[in-house]
Amino acid sequence: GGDSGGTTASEAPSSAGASSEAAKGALKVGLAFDIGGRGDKSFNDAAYAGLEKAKTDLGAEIKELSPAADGSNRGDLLRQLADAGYNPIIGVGFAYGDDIKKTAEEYPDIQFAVVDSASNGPNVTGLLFAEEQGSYLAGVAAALKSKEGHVGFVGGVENDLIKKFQAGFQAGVKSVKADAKIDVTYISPDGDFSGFKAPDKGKIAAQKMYQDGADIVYHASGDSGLGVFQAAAAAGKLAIGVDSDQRQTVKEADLQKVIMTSMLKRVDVGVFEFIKAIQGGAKGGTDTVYDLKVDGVGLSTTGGEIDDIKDKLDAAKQDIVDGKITVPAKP
Amino acid sequence: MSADTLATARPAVELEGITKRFPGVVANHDIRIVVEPGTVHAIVGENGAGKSTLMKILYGMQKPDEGTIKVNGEEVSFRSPSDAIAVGIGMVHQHFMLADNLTVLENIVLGAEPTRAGLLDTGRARARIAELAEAHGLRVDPDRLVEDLGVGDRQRVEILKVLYRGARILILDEPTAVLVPQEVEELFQNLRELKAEGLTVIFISHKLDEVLGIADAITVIRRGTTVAAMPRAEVTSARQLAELMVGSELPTPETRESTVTDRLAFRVAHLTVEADGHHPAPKGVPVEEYAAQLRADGTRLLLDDVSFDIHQGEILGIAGVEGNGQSELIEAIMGIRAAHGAIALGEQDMSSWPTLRRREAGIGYIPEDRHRQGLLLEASLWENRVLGHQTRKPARKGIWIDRRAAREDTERIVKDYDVRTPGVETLALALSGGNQQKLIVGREMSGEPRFLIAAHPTRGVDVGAQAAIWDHLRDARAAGLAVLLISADLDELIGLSDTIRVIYRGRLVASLDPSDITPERLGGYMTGAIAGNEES
Amino acid sequence: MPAGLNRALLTVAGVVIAIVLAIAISSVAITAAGASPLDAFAAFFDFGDSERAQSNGIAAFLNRAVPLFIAGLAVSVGFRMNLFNIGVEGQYRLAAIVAAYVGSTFTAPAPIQIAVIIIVAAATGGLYALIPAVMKVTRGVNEVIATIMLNYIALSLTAYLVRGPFAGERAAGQLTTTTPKLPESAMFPNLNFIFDWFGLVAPTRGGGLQGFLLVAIVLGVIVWIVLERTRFGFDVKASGLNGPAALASGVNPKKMIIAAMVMSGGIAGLIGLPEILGDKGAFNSNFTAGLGFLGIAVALLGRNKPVGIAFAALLFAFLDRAQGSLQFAGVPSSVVTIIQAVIVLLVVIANEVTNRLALRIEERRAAQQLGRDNDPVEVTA
Amino acid sequence: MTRVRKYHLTLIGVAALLLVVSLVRVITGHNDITSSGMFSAALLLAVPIGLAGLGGLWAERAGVVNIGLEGMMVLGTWSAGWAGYQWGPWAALVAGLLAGAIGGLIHAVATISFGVDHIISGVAINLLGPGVTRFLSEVLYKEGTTASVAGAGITTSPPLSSPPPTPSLPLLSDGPDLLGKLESTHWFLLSDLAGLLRGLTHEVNLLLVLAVLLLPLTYAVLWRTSFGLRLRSAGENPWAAESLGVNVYRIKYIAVVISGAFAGLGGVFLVFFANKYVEGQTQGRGFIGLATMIFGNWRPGGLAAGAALFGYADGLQLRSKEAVVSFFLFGAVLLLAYLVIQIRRLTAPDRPADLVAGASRQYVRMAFATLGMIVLFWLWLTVDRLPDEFVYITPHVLTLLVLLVASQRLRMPKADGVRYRRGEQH
Ligand SMILES: Nc1ncnc2c1ncn2[C@@H]1O[C@H](COP(=O)(O)OP(=O)(O)OP(=O)(O)O)[C@@H](O)[C@H]1O
Ligand SMILES: Nc1ncnc2c1ncn2[C@@H]1O[C@H](COP(=O)(O)OP(=O)(O)OP(=O)(O)O)[C@@H](O)[C@H]1O
Ligand SMILES: [Mg+2]
Ligand SMILES: [Mg+2]
Repeated sequence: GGDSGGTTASEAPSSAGASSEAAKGALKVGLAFDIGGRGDKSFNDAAYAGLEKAKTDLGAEIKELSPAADGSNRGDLLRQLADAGYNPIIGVGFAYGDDIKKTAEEYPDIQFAVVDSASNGPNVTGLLFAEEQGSYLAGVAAALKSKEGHVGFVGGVENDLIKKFQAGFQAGVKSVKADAKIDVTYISPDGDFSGFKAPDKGKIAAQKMYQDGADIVYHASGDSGLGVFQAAAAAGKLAIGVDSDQRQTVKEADLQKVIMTSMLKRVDVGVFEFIKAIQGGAKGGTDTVYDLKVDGVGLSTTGGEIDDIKDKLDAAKQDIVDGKITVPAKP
Repeated sequence: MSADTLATARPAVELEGITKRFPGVVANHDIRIVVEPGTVHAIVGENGAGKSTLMKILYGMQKPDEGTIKVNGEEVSFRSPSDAIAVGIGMVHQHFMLADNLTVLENIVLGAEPTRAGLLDTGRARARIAELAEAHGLRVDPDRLVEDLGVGDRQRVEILKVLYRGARILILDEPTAVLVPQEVEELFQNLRELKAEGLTVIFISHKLDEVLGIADAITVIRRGTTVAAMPRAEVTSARQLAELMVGSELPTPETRESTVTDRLAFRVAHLTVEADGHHPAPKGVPVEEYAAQLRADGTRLLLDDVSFDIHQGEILGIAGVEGNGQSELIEAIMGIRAAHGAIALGEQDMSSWPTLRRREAGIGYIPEDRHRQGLLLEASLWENRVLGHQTRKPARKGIWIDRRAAREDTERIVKDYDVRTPGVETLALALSGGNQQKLIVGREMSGEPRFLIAAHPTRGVDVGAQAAIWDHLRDARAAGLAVLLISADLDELIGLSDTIRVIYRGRLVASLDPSDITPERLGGYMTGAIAGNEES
Repeated sequence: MPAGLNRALLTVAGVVIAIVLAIAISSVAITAAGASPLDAFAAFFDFGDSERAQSNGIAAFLNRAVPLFIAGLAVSVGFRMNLFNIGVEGQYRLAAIVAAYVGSTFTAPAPIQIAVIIIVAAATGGLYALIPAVMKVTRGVNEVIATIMLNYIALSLTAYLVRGPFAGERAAGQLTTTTPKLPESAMFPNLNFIFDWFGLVAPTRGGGLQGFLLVAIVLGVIVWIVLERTRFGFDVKASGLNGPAALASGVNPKKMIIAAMVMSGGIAGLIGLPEILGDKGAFNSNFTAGLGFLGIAVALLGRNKPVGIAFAALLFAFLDRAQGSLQFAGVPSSVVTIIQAVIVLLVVIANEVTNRLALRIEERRAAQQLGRDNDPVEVTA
Repeated sequence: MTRVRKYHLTLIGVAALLLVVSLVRVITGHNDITSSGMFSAALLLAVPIGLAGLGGLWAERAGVVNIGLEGMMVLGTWSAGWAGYQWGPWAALVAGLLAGAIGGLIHAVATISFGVDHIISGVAINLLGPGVTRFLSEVLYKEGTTASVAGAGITTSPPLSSPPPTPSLPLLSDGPDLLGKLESTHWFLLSDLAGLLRGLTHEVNLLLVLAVLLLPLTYAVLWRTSFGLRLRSAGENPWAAESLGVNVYRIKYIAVVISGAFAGLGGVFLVFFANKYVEGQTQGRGFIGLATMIFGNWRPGGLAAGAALFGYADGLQLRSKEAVVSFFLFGAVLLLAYLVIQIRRLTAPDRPADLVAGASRQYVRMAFATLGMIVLFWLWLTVDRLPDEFVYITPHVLTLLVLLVASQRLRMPKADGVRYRRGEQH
């Protein structure tokens, strides 16, 4: 769901030059997905949205590959794309970090990008997202909306990526209510990705939080988040979505209602902007951070549930952008 | 067959031109048998003659390639046993066909269950079983698990199974193989009663005097085909039957002069085995005392203070109804089962040794069930030669298996023991039972054992192979081997043994001299009918 | 041995028929998906246009086969004696992290460094497999359950180790948790020179053709020798074919369970090493999982024999490699898994049928031969 | 007679456990360990495992080892998702059952008709399930399809067109919610019982009721009907069954197909719970189910206990990661109880002979128990919260521990896993 109307993310300022740039033609963009692959209605699809936009707006020829279920062939997919003449090539997910580094060394003439991991080569661009900043806003929103001063966080897999979400969220909540109670639960340990695919466990974890008196639960748990929404609906309470505007992507009407807001992570923007920059002749070797400043992360407003606290959210955002607040990336 | 017998009643079973081929074997060839109703009809023939195959055909378990079957004059064609059951045929198989973990009742009603409202009607089943048991003197507790039953009881369950289905024609395939004479007599009494009620019995046995005792008519099968059929009255002696069966004279297992020496070869003292798991005895307490204590506590003992000596050149026979501790005795001696007490080979105490070391020290072992304990059916003959001798010459060279030496030695066994096989690479399962047994005997002898356990060494083996195995045992004994012989074949036991001990409920209850004991008396001791002459 | 030859020919015929059938079945699926089976099968053989791409493809294929082969070997040792080590998955994961960590704590000349890492990996895998073995021997715990549970435990344990005691330095912005980088001396030399022999371009992919292939081959030979030629191997075979007979022959089943399980686990310990020593240089949270389960399929497909397992591993790796090519050809890449599963199923069915056929033939031969040169029973009383 | 005693013993055991748990709750203050939410979560987590286990039970009682439950369950989830979004929960139920049954049928054909090793066939089905479902998703849920518009992705189906009904017991757990009130008093034992009852009755989904009923139903069918007798005989001694005219092939086929259907039903349950199919949502429950079946000694009651234990431990680690620590205290109390019993046995005047004999062993064991007790107690006192990685594995560790204590008594069907061919007796 890339172009949802009411998001606070920046409007991509690119469509203007599309037709002129399409003439270049030679742009062949390859993209390799994270486990789950194309069509996951989430992280991978967000990346794909950026890719597709590059096709329509920049006239790029695109190719996207999904890895094997065990992710063992990430590096080989990158190489196959490179060998087939794709340039630039994007790896979606921090798991590509290592493979991109190697492949970039093998193909120094090709530009690479990796989502969620830092640049580790002269021809690698790191597309980083300040999830903690977005999550901070989610925390602020949750704390402001919570009547009980009790909120929760459900993480899918206990790895450092998801911990960024947790850290930002906690900081956000504490910034509003220092004495707020924050329940935190993860579903599976690092290296075991089942925690992103367990709606039942997400539901049970969230249920407990609601039973204990939490009234808003934020999730960063992929498909397990469905369970969180269901628990919220059953308890008549609220939840916060993640990555895309889940109030739009989730189809069940009763679940849409409970999604107060979603923490947006504009992977589509990151991917598209990268392609555009490369087309413009940019070279890698640096990280591009998509933070609040460039609206690479933010909160969705669909449904208008957080319209009443918009001022406070904007203020918090401004503080972060101005550097008055540094949001921790580790809990 | 005269015209007037035909007029009185149609034959219960008429088999005409039955032919059945297995890959490489013609099990039955143009067999014809007529069984009159209300009679006991015996079928005799050596091992592999095709008796069981024929009966399985009659019971619908196998399809004949050619030939017709008539039951009560009607031609029938069976697709499965249920078709045979439907026309009133029941079969007791050569090997027990019982599910151990089910109760007697469940085993009996299986396949013909009475139901009420979709549920198993155990009340009705129990009543009917009680009724049958009463009528035929076949008493067993319907609620016991079959695994807790002895062989005699199991045999009764098998017969009850058949009667429960209302069979009018009973096939009994070697029902007496595992029974002692008293039980055999009981069984025959039952059969006579059944006959009196008009049932027809087809009876298969290798024991010709039994056959002569019960049969009204006899059919002899040799190499898959009928060679003779006659009423009992026309048979003059067992010998005559035997010669029809094999075309030559009967062998006897008798050993002539004693070769017993006074050098002790093997000693077992106070061997005791607990039923519910082995608990090591406390240090310093003598085994007898500990065993007494266990007894006092009411612990069930599978072996209860068993002691005996075997001298070089002596065969000690153990007689007993199956399930009285023989298996446990063997397993304890082999170190497969934990036991209290002392086991010594020569002067050497080996009670704490593992199985392997016992074998290496010179114990040979012919197991009671060759398929279960004796062979790797899906391995070649030479690999079977290695089994049990992995650590000894010629099978072993350092950490390696010496394949060449093993093959060569297997060829020697094949030659010396007359194992009929195309070669030593042949898989063991391709051999007939008798040849498998000869291979095992050859293997166990090749380790030059000082002491040999021979459990049912000729069970299920035909007369020819039987005689050969007996010869080998005798020769080894003459060379000074000590043998512990366990056999259900009382003739074999009496014929081969120098001394016989009777085992009953885990205790040695009698010590007998084989030269003045009859199978009947022996059976008396075995069943506890005659009190033992030993106290332990 | 004509009988042996017969059996071998029948087996090969069965496998070929099974594979043809599997291809037919997957063609139906591919057609149903709206793609062309011809394109799909072309994709399996499409290693790319440039020489470099082809070399990379071949290296990727062989590199994938190596861990699969080792996994198959590990599983087969247990399966040979009807011991179901479902725990290869956990064993290799734990072994990989311990070996990677230990290897990073010191620097020694390459052969020593690598040898130590291999030994540590094997020892860790073996020790972890010892747990279910001891549980089975002393308390009768079913090894299937125990190893399944221990897989989950290993997964969590490695997650704990990689972020806790064994955690290494990470570059800024790197989210993958990892153990410390191994020294250069721990990296296994590659086999790229082999490509020269055939006049091919050396693969450029990270690490090229992984040298661990040699270890795998040696391992396969050792396992074959141990299982087929030694006394221990005989005991394993006997225990597998007939437990009670093995027991009566003096084989100690408890020792065998422990030995086989530890051997299986020890081999399992090596599964992760190609990835670590030939490519990644550390254990990280993206370490390839699932090889233990694939190993079960590979072992079964290869009939628990090293040579068969090698073929099975190559076949699986060959199919796996095509994941990318298939997507280039517009075919759903999940068709690979379907083909693998169907092949496993059909090949074992074919095995079963041909096996039975071979036995029949052998029995008939035995019977015929005996029928010819022996006459009625002679009695020697 | 023995059955009655066993039944009573079980009851007494359960009561004693509840007592100890209640005690632990009061001491530790972790009220969640007996809350209704906890028990309800435990039940929800236990049911799919239990259904897979039941599937295993049916197959193995008929002599066919079914390690392919996981694959069949996967087929069940996908089909339930696919049918459910189009035609609602009932269609999902039927489709899931059927898909699982088809998985079972494949297993049956391979193992029964072709005599393939049961483990091999199961492993192949475990490969096949995820492969086929992924493939179907790639084909049917790809972008542009109506399913995709309805919310399907490559890894998920669209939501069910209507949710499965969830009744709850009036009066007790709903409306006035008497049990809920009692529970929130946190009284010793009473609240725990109330929590248990409420957890088991509050907002129960219909399939859950069905699933729980399948336990007694399975018992009734397998142990009380003639079909069940034949089925069990096929697992104990198929040749005996064959010789009595039982069509063993047919029985085995039926059993394995039902087995697959149960595994599929487990998948349906997961889909009902999540309201849609999510790739990978079975999470190895087929294997865990198999484990609970072995754990339960191939009996429905034992299986239920195994599934309940696993579900409870899983629920606990998901809901209250801190509360897991209180199990140290629980373990310490159990060990203490064991010690007390042993000391009383040893000091009894008429102690049995095996105790006299094995006394030294006994002392060693008791020493270990004492040590274990002290360590557990110390852990409980000093550890506030375990690292999460150790909490996730609570159910697996508990299962192993219980097996270590109780495994010797297990007895599997005698002909389980044996290749049966008509007319070829072993
Ligand atoms: N299923 C089978 N497949 C192949 N050959 C068989 C089969 N059953 C029996 N045979 C062979 O057919 C022949 C007749 O066997 P059968 O069992 O009928 O003999 P029998 O007379 O009952 O012998 P015994 O006295 O040992 O019971 C034997 O050579 C036997 O090996
Ligand atoms: N179930 C079976 N399946 C296949 N072949 C069998 C089967 N049973 C027996 N045979 C074959 O029948 C032949 C004889 O086997 P069996 O064990 O019945 O021997 P037997 O005739 O009793 O031999 P012996 O006379 O030595 O006791 C062998 O060639 C064996 O391969
Ligand atoms: Mg025979
Ligand atoms: Mg017979």
